[in-house]
Amino acid sequence: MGLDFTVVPGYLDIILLGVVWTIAITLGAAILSFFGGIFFAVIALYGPWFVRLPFRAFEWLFMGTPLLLQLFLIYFGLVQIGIDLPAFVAGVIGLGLHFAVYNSELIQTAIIAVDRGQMEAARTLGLSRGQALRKVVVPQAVRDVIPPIGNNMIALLKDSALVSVIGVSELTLSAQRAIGNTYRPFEFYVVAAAFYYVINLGMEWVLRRIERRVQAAR
Amino acid sequence: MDIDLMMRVYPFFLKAAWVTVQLSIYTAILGLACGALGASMRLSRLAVLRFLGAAYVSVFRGTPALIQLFILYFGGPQIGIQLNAFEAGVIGLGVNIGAYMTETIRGSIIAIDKGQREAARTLGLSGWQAMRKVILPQAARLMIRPLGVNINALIKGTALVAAISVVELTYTAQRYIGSTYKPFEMFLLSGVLYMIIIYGTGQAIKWLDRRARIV
Amino acid sequence: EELDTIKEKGVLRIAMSGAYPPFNFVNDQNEVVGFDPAIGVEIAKRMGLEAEIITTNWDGIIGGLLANKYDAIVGSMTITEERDEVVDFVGPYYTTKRAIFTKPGSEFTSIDQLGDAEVGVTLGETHEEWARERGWSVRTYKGLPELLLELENGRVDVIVNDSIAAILAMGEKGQEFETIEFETEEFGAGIAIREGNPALAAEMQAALDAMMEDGTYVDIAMEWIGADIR
Amino acid sequence: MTDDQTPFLDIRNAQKSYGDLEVLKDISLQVQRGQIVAIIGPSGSGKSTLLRAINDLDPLTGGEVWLEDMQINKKLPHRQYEKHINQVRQNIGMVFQHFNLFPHLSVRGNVTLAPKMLKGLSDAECDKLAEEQLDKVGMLDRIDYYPSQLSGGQKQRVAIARALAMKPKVMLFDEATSALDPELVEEVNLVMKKLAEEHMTMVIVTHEMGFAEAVCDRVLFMDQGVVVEEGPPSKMFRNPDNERTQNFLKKHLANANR
Amino acid sequence: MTDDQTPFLDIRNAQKSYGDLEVLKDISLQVQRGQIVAIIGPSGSGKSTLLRAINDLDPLTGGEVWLEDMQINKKLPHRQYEKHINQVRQNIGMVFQHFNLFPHLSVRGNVTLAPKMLKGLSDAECDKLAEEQLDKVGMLDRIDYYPSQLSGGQKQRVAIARALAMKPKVMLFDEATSALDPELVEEVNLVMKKLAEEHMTMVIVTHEMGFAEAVCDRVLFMDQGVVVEEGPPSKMFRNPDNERTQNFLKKHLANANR
Ligand SMILES: Nc1ncnc2c1ncn2[C@@H]1O[C@H](COP(=O)(O)OP(=O)(O)OP(=O)(O)O)[C@@H](O)[C@H]1O
Ligand SMILES: Nc1ncnc2c1ncn2[C@@H]1O[C@H](COP(=O)(O)OP(=O)(O)OP(=O)(O)O)[C@@H](O)[C@H]1O
Ligand SMILES: [Mg+2]
Ligand SMILES: [Mg+2]
Repeated sequence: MGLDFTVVPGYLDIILLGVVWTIAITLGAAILSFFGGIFFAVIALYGPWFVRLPFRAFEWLFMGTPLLLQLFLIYFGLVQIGIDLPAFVAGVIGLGLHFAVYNSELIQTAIIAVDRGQMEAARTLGLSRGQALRKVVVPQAVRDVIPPIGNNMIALLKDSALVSVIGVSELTLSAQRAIGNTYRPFEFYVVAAAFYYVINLGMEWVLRRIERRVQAAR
Repeated sequence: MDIDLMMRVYPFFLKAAWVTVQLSIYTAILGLACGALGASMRLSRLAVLRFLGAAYVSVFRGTPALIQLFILYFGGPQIGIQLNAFEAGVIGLGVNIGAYMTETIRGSIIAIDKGQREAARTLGLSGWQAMRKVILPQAARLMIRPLGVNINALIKGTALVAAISVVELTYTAQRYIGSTYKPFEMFLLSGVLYMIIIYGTGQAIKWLDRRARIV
Repeated sequence: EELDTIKEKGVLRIAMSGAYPPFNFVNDQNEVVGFDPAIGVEIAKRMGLEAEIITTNWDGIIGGLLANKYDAIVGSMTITEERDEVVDFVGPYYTTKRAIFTKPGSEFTSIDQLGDAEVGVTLGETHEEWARERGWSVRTYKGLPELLLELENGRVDVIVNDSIAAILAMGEKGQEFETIEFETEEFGAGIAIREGNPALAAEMQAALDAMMEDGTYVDIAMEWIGADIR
Repeated sequence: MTDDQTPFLDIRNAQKSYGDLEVLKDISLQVQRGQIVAIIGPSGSGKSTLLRAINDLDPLTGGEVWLEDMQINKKLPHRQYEKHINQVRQNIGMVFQHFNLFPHLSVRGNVTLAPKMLKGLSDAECDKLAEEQLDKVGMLDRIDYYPSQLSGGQKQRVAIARALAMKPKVMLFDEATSALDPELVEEVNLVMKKLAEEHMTMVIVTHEMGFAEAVCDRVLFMDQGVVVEEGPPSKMFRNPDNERTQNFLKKHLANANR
Repeated sequence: MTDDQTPFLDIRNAQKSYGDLEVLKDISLQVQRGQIVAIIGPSGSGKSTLLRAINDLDPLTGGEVWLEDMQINKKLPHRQYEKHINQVRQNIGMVFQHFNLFPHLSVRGNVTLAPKMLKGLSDAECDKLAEEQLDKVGMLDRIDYYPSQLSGGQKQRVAIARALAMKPKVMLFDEATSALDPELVEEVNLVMKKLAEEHMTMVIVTHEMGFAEAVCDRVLFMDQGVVVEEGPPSKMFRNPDNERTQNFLKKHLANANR
């Protein structure tokens, strides 16, 4: 049984649709994980204890369990308590929160590392603590962790494959569907891998450009 | 919440957790081996090896582990690689995490001050002797924590082999969900076990790191 | 011909999803039980072989057969032309109907209304393509448990599934449901093996026929299904 | 309208301890409107602590600080205090040794951040303000640069412009030139001299004795948390009464001649 | 047996470029057995590069380096070259500005690593060797310490002992004292003086003019990749011919007097 890539073109439309979904999920989750990460970091550092403690537990939960399980819970679990999320939204939220927790760790460290003089300077100008955080400290912290956050974004793209388990027709599920029709797993998985790789290269390129731009403001 | 059911099936979850642990251990060992090999290729004098090392990292970090696993498991036989699911899981995940570990190991090695290598070389040590006696012992300490992060990702990644039917923790949960229609009880069981495994590993790594730092 | 190698090893490796009660599922003892394994074991026994039950995800189950991870699928697989092109079928070893279920009191009472409905199906089953051909809005899930959850949750309005499994599963869960009546042919569930093994196929078929003859089949069916589903 | 006798800035019996360590021991200091006061003294004598107490950045453990007829270091419930102190600080410009420019903002952004957020100026007004202030410190041509692209002296001039943009009533300088290379000190001193000529009220912690003598109305010598001696620069630098002052100046004037 | 006329260490027309940048321009230097040569010159003049060319750590782009009757920088196939250079380097001890002690090894481990690996000495022999060498630099009592537990001066003395343990024929020092606090310089200089008294052949890059004058037989002044002037220390430091040398020394002697 040899390899036969001639079966692929017939399913290219399904695959390309999968690519679009994959990009959509990745983009949505990336945005959520970025801003969520900032939000969590600020909460973890400056929130009152009754917010900080539950947050710690929440963080623990996300760090300590596989994404696969989290996706199941968000999609099939939340609806039991009346929160009905479409699969796509559940996927974005699951992926997004998962990586938001990782980003939050990075940003927390970076916030602590921002020179104390920056907060002081902002405060002497009359800015309140919140204003100083928002305009002076957090932007610098975020800028300092752009490269590792970029790494997380790329990991996120690849983990978007897991969203197939809750039935979003992204690239992996599209490949599986094509395989279900043709029973040619190897060919379609290779094609899917190639698409992932290309998207990955694209993301790396964008991230390099962002890093270079951010470099100016150091 | 069906506590009764949970009490009945939890021994099987324990057994499955043991499979997850075994998977994790084998995968970690293979990953470390791949990482060491990859790092030495990336740091090699020969351009060909450097290129191969870079390509390995790029491809295996650039595509989803799930897909790599599928290709190996379902596609492998088409090119004559027959593996059972457990073997495929270990090899697939190990080679994948090895790409990440390559970068971790390489990073720690190049983080060692250039002067260390120079000093060893001036004493007349060969490149390999300097690496073995001077650079690696120092780099080994630097890499404990970042490798710990890789291993944490790896443990969670073992859930992927559920997709190729290794009956580990996640697949056990899935099978029971299919048979009992009680998803939350099953996820709770597997979630708690994952947290215990991950917490334990984290502590072990912290301990190693502290010990290595004493001098 | 693989019959010889199988006989040589003395073991018949049989695959199923392990998550399709009552046909195949995991019991409290973590054993895979149900109608399918019972049939599989019986066939193996009659061929003088040990049976080894392997559970694997449904969406990769044919891939695994082709990849020689096991020798046969006794997993309630509906015989279709497309599948027949890549595998050979022995059987059918039971027949069932396609059925469409709704929640009681649903606005959808006839098949003609389903153009406006969210239809849930299992990924890779024949029902998925059937529903898509009708131009319905289809959502795919990993398995029957998810389908039933979603029907209950209201994210899908109707589900399309094999009638027996669904009815039994709903009974098990205590779920209320209604069916939509429509014209449908019967489907045969077959045992899938790799192509080009006529001797293996013949010997399995013979074993199956024999157990249907001597009443063993009915005993198994009564035990797990509660009806003769030949 | 303040009477000429009531001081503009008034520090009354300031005390500050870190645990057992008494850093400020009952210090009082009055500054009239338009006056320029220099604080000198050895390292660790409490100069920075005193300066930072003025805008309550290092709150005192005892004593009061008044600006015109308002007490700065009032005890208030948290929310009210925050509102009060942010108000107060807008009136007090501060310049640090290490500039503390915001590296992620351009020069323009640094200067306009506070006015925009706190005074709600429009973008056009902000630009005008920034240009005005940067012109004053001779940095107008660098308005779109980032701090990392500036020399130390230029950074410090931008920091001064940033403080001035809030139109403060008092300016505090904490060793504004001591992190600078010798060639760069002069350009910052020039800016401070210009402010002096415009009668800005200033309190300056410095190690530059020559500059202090040239610019200030009054000099305070601090050591170990107390004001050892104070007086007009002519007297303080030429013939101080106190022996500690004499010793300190001897060392510092010797170094200056290197 | 080398004739007294043939130099012990011989650098012939050394040239080195990094891309377009010519760092060494046709430099020649002969060192007799037991001679001590100091190289001085401004930063970036190529002193380190020249020193590091001697044991081929920064290979030259042109010219030859000979030790006794063996060419050091031979062109050889990779494997052979590696064998050759590791052999050569055992004869050339080198001490760096930043010590480069191995932090994961004790003092003993640092000193014995190379002898153990390269000369195959037994543990007992190694211990004896380590004690001998550490005694010479006055560090015997610290034999089981780790580098992180030593002061800068102590680290440098261990680094010297480590180099000496290979019984080198030549010792190279690249600003061995310039990362040290002034109080610690002396203890390292003493060790180097002792080596001088034992007639070790040495090439020393240094900024310590006083030390160079006291210890060396010959001084080389380099600037911009060429040897501007060379001669005995008495002449070089008292009345150098060349104007550039004069300027350089003026600055350096002034600083030294500070
Ligand atoms: N946060 C703090 N905790 C404890 N002690 C402190 C703190 N800040 C300052 N001190 C101590 O208070 C004393 C006065 O410090 P201050 O910074 O006011 O001195 P200074 O006169 O400005 O010295 P310098 O010229 O070095 O800036 C010092 O002994 C210092 O160690
Ligand atoms: N790897 C390199 N790549 C490019 N240029 C280099 C490299 N190493 C050294 N240089 C350049 O070569 C010149 C000489 O450097 P070298 O280190 O020999 O100077 P030096 O006399 O030792 O100075 P210093 O007193 O500062 O140690 C310098 O201009 C330096 O910038
Ligand atoms: Mg101070
Ligand atoms: Mg140098």
